[in-house]
Amino acid sequence: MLSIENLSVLIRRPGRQVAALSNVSFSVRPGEVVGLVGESGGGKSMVARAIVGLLPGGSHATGQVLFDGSDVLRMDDTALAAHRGRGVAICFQNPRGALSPTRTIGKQLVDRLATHQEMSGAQAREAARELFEAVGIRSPQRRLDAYAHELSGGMAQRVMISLATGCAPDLLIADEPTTGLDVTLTREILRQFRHAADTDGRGVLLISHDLASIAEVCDRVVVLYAGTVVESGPAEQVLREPAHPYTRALLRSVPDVGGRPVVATPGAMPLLTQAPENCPFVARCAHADGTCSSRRPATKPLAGGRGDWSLACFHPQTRPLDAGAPSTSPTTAEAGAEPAEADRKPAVLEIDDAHVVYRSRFGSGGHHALRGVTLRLAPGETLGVVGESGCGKSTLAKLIMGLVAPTSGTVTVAGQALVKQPGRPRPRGRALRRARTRAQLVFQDPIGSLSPRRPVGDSIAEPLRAAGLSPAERNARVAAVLDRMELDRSILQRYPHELSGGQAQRIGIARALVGEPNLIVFDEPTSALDVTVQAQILAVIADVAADADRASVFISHDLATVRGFADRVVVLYLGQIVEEGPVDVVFDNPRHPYTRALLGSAPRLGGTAGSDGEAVELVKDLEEADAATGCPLAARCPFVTDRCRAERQELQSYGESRAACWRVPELPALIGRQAVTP
Amino acid sequence: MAELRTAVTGDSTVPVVVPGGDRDSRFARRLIIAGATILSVVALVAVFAPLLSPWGETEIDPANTLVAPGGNHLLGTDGNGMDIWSRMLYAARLDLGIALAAVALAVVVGTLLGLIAGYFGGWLDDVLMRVVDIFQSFPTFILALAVAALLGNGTINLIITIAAVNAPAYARLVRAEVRSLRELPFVDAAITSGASPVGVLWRHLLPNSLTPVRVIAPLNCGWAMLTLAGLSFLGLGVSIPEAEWGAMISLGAADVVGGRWWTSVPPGLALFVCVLGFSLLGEGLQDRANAKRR
Amino acid sequence: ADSGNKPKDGASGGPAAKTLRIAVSSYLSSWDQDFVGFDLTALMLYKNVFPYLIDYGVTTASGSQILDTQNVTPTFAESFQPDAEQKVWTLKLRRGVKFASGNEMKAADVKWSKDRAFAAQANVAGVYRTIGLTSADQVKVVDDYTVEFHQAFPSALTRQIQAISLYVFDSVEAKKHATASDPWAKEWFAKNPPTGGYYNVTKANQGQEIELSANTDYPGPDPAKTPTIRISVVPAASNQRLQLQAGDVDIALGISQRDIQDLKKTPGIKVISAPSNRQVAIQMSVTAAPFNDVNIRKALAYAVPYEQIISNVYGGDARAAKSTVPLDMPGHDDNGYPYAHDIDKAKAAMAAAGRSSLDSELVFESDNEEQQKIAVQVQSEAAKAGIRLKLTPLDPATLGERRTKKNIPLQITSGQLWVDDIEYMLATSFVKGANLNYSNYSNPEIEQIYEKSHTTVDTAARNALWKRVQEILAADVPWVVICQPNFNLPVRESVAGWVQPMDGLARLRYLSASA
Amino acid sequence: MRIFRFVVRRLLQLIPVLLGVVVLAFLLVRVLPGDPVRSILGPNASAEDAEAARVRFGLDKSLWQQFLDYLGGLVTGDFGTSIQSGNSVGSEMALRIGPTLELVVIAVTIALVVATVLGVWSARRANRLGDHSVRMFALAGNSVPEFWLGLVLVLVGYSILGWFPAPNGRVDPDTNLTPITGADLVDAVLTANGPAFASAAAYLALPVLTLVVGVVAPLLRSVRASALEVLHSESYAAAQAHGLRGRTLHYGYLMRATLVRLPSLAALVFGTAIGSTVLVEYVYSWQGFGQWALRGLLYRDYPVVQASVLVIALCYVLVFLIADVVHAILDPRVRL
Ligand SMILES: Nc1ncnc2c1ncn2[C@@H]1O[C@H](COP(=O)(O)OP(=O)(O)OP(=O)(O)O)[C@@H](O)[C@H]1O
Ligand SMILES: Nc1ncnc2c1ncn2[C@@H]1O[C@H](COP(=O)(O)OP(=O)(O)OP(=O)(O)O)[C@@H](O)[C@H]1O
Ligand SMILES: [Mg+2]
Ligand SMILES: [Mg+2]
Repeated sequence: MLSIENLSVLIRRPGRQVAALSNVSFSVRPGEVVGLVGESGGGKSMVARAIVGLLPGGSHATGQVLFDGSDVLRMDDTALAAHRGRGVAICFQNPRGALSPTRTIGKQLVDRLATHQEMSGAQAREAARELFEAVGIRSPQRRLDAYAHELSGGMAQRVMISLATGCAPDLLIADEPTTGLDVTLTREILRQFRHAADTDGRGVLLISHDLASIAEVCDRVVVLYAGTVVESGPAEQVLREPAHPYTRALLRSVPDVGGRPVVATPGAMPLLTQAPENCPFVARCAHADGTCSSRRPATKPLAGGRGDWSLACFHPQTRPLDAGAPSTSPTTAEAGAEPAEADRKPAVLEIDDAHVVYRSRFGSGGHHALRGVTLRLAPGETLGVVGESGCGKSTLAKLIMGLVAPTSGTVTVAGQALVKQPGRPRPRGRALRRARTRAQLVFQDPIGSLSPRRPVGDSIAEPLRAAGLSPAERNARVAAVLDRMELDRSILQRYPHELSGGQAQRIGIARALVGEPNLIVFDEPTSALDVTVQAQILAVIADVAADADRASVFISHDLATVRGFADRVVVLYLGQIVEEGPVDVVFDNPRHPYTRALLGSAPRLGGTAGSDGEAVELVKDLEEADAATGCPLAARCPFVTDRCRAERQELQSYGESRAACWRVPELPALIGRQAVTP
Repeated sequence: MAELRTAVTGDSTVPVVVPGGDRDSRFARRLIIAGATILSVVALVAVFAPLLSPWGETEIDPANTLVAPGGNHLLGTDGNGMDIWSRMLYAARLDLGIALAAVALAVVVGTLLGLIAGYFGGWLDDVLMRVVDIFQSFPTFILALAVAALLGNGTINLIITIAAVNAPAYARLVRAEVRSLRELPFVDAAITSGASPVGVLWRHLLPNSLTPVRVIAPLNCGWAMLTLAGLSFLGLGVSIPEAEWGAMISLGAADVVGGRWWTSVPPGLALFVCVLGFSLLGEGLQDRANAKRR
Repeated sequence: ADSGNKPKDGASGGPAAKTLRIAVSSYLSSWDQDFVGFDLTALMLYKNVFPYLIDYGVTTASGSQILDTQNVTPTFAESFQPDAEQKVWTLKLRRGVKFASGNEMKAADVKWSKDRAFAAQANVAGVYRTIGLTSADQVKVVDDYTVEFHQAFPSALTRQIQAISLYVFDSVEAKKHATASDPWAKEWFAKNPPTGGYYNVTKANQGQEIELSANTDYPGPDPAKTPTIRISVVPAASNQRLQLQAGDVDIALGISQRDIQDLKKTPGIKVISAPSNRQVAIQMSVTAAPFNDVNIRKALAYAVPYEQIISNVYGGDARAAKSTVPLDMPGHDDNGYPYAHDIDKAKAAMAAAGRSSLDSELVFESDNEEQQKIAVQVQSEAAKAGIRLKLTPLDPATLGERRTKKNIPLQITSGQLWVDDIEYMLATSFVKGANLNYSNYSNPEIEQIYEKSHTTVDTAARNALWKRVQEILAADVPWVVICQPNFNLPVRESVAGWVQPMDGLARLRYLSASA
Repeated sequence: MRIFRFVVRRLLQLIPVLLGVVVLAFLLVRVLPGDPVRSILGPNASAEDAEAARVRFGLDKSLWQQFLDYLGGLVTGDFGTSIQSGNSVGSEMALRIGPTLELVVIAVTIALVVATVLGVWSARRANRLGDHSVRMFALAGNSVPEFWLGLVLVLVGYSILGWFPAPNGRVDPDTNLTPITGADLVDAVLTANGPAFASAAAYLALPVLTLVVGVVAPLLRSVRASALEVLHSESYAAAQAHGLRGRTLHYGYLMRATLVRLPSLAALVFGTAIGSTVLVEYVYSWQGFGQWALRGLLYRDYPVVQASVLVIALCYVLVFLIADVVHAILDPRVRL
């Protein structure tokens, strides 16, 4: 159906030129799901754009994009108009941005139906309702009149899928459909595409930077690096025994719930101004030799590979990716011994039954973001905090940092209260500013957390200024921390927008470290970063978190990243702690159904982890679950009883971990049954 | 995103070219260059007016009133016998000076108010914004006349008047900017790094909130000049007989009907060109800012 | 279509037009002459829509018709005569004069009108003081058509003063609209134009247009010639000119001086010119430094470029001053008036005052182009004599206030006296405390002469007094009289019958136009 | 319902603003130099006469008392009595505000339509000749002082070409238009007076043109920029990539999203246009609100100045309120 042959795209702008794609060839057949993976800037979106004939201005395209035999690049306006939508429909990378903000989503869908399926008004509305239902939107009738901004990320992605399928295309393209979504949603969305291929016989092109997450649903994968196809082949094999060093690097960068350690690949993807003369990966490749840097490897079928497995490499690797990786990392090995020791030292962080309610500006009510969280953290300890998007993780971080005040309960950092709390004194003025520097936060958005119009050197030194250090001392401390982050001094004079994401996050960590705080909170520090950069930053964080006399809190919606270096982990759900315990205990032997659900939906590479059968499927989205009187999970839990709905269970100890669920003892048996009758 | 242009050839090695790209920013650059050039010329004229003008700013040639261009008077004389060309050059000083000073004052005052209102919020914000509302809804020329009548009609008072009329817009702009910036992580980062409120305002919010101000200010300068001309027309402008384009135009406007175009057309053109310079600069800056946002 | 047989109204040709269009610069402030409204447009309209019982006659001077201020004749009145002592004046009304309401004008209307004027304590009440009328009791109704005015003392000015004050309201109609809180029906008269004059106001759109229709019931001499007059408000002088050129208006009352020079050459338009007694002067405060020094006043008088102003500001259409008293005023005498432009003398006068330079302020009306130009020329020349002047244009309200405070060192004034008489001039301008005496001037001898003039009725004796007055004023120089600009009015060629108003207020009844 | 609550809340917010305007205007006119009664008295008035006039207008009372009287009057809708004309300010203003509002509303409406049509047209041809010329013309128009443009238009349109009526009013008096609202076009429609309508429209043409030229540039700039932004937006690209075409694309995905940000700017422009009318009215002998207010100010007619400031402020804040409501209707993202 789709056959791309030797496609090259050169984007010419005065003063700069980007070779976005160089000699890309692959094809998609009806009923097939093809995954297109690679790092940011690899050219994935450019391929998608070429297929729908929407290349950016200044593009020079050679080669062919054959769709049902005709070349999209050379179609005239009418042919193109017929091709778009009906032939190929694309789901955009950022679904909320791709929905028109001023038109109801129902109307947007009806527009597509009317254009491509020649439906009349009422008919189209009915069809729209059905489509919404089909992609898993509940109460679709009501949602038809919603606007894009009223949708959550997952909902918007579903709407986007319905819009694309509403065009009844032969080929469906999804550009990073799951970025920004949390694990439970990711699975659900990806399944929609598999479904489209299986039931409607559409071809599907799934684009992602994350090999692991799309691996499950794809028939074949194409790996793109710096605008070139480095490897393509059957998904299962490519993932289990990738032959190209880049594919291997990509896979190793992804953390795994099973505990396989992340291996960071140094360096970054080159920005090509011309089609490469050599292997574009040469600079980062451990196997590179003279040939690699002088010639560009041709794409060849892999010797001994099954199906149409081919790659462009002079040194194909054959070993399986991670034979015999240790299941526990060294840091977690010590974890068991630590709590006893930690209890003796004064706690760095103490949170006692803290509630946070965001008041709405007008009127009464508000959003109850944290509901009675109690935590204690000793020096040297690393705490992981996991949970779905919106469960209150960032709120917890802000609470610790004194950026929000607890509505009730207390928060103490290094013995001091940072904000006004009922009945407690707090430092003021300079003392408060010093107290604040005892805890530091590393943000999710690395560039956004740096003041855009100040050189980064300024930002790093900020905590030192509050501490009243002299400029000379400041410079020395900043220099030291830069060395630790492996950054060059020259970076101090740069502005945030001149930094790459990875550099910016190193700066962010440097700023957190420079004042020697007692506590560092990492709020999803890698989720905005590229896969291989993520791995690099995680390595840095693991190093920092291992500092003996400092406590760390590591927040993530992704359990796998936490496993690498946390000692303890708490699972947050709707502002409450539902399970807590040493990281290996919680991950290997989860007690709470919610924890099981999270673990179950975490991506894992073909069969590495063996707990698939125990996965718990939650029945609804988070936003539809309202915490009433009983267990907050009651509305979504498949094992819910009347007691759960009426009454809330407190955290109970089960061995080394604690969980808040009435049905913990019965769970293993229940899960077995659920697997039989879904 | 531009559409593919058809290149009906079967040869797949011939590139298909999508037109477009960066012409937007190229034109923006041209606008900026054009505007800046005009303004530099005007500024040079203002500085070197005494060298370029054969007559004094208020020098009267009593024997030659309302004479046509030519001879002793390059652009003729006005009803008082003053040399139009010389006055036109001298006027650049007052016009540029007043416009720049007024806008600068408006920017300083407005930014300060906006920063405070936006950062501290609450009742302070409410009160400041209501004050801004009051000033903004107060009719310009009544304000102008009031200031003129209170302080006498001097250059300083015109600056104050025009600044008072413009400051509210900046206050709003900066306030809105600060309010959205305040939500960004870098502010939280500064606070948790122990920066004091003043430090956050001064070192982080101020420099970042000035971006839109920079774009608006040139447009505003042009507008200030037009306001000045309007005030002169109402007799509220600079004091006679100082040379100012608006005053010259309004004095000479009635002459056009009698065919004596030279008393008001040359200063009119000068004003037009200068305002156009500001507009071009502003438009270019805005284009560039918009292009960056896309 | 030639209609040469029809009677002509002295116009250049064609049948009489039914409608005459006049452009004025601003709308009148109010219709109520007693309580409010004091702008020239308003006063002009009052002259034409109020029944003024007596008014100036018409005479011919240097080829044009002008109002004869020496000759006050009854119009709506039958007669207005004094008794032998000249203290009691008897006013006899014409019978059959009707207001628009149909009410006949009676003595009671006059009485009510005068009561109202005294109650208003403005305008008429003010001028009546100069002829010894200070309270309503002094106005007595004798019978339905006879009213007596009992003055406290005889005055040579009575006719002149009454000519500007004897206007009458329709009291029967007015009383219908009077209330306890508004006994003089101010509210009603603020909205409703008076009736019974030569013209009645038939339409008055706030701010835009006023339509006047001739009062056909007027039984006296000189009834209105044109049936309808439309007065439109056109603030921009250049627009008035354009409309006059295009024939959209017949008379433009607000055209600027330089346009008049052009219009003299424009076909289809004629400019009615006449010498006038309007004086443009700089009044110097004689009580405040630096102009309290007579030598400095003289320096300024020598420094003013008279001829230059006459040519640059008036295009030559003005007469240089020969005395502080206007050129044509009875009793004018130009003996010994020394002031002409002479910078050396000005410097000498400065030296005599022991100064080589000084700074001061020259005030003028902000929206007055003529004064502004004069100010610029004066500033430029005065600087040569070491007198540095800051020009200060003031809006009417500020100017009014500063004048009452008498703190303006130099100010340009211009205007003509409503009464063409030196006694009136002294009364208004040169005696201590006089209203137009912005100079704060006072001289005991002038005060004496003024006192004496009240009872001096003989012309030769009066002229002797006036000669002395002019000598004193030339020596004291409280004013620098700049010039006496001629009166100029551009009209369409079809317009005829214009009578040059010596008080500046056009009498529309004489106007006619051919279609 | 939410809109209603929003409007009520905003109206409540207006109270302090308007009160502030009232106080400021009240104090401002009184601290200005200049005596309001002198100008109505004539030169022969004595100090006693002046005092009597002051008493008539209540100007002899203490400032507090005057302010309370004024506020009391305002509450009952009484703006006081004009010192200059002796007329009630309310009734004079009623006659003046109609024409000026008519002028401004028509001009701003036309400017909005022109800006929208041309702005979108321009954005679609971004950086081609047509686009550049439209922008340059708008900029040039925006760089000319309004009064000057007005005088030139009069000279050309009336005097040289003779296409437009003389600048001597707002409607031909021979059409015998009965004023009702003061806005001549509206009155002509209300009284079914065809000739008056034609005449009023002819009189409106040049002043409206002057105002439009003066204000269209910022609107055009804004429409073009937001149209460009929409055209470059992902949501528009998505609609295009899904093969939507023609009217659906234009009206459903371009126009509304483009116009979302226009209302607040339109309100601002409305404010500027009200300010500019003083000049335009003068040039076209359009005895409207601006001329009335200016004259009041020059003669220190306190009640007139106070009323005109208040009314302009009221117009201004109401227009902003309307803009906010329209914005809220156009943009679903706005939270009320
Ligand atoms: N409009 C454009 N103009 C110029 N260069 C562009 C444009 N769009 C993309 N590029 C360049 O083309 C290359 C490929 O970009 P593309 O968006 O296809 O990457 P991607 O793999 O989709 O990355 P991501 O994961 O960040 O979406 C990049 O180097 C990018 O900088
Ligand atoms: N300033 C705020 N005002 C009102 N509600 C808020 C505010 N900040 C967060 N919330 C709400 O509180 C809840 C918890 O938010 P929080 O940002 O802590 O979630 P999170 O777990 O960090 O989610 P994510 O993974 O998306 O970052 C969310 O429902 C959010 O909508
Ligand atoms: Mg992409
Ligand atoms: Mg978060």
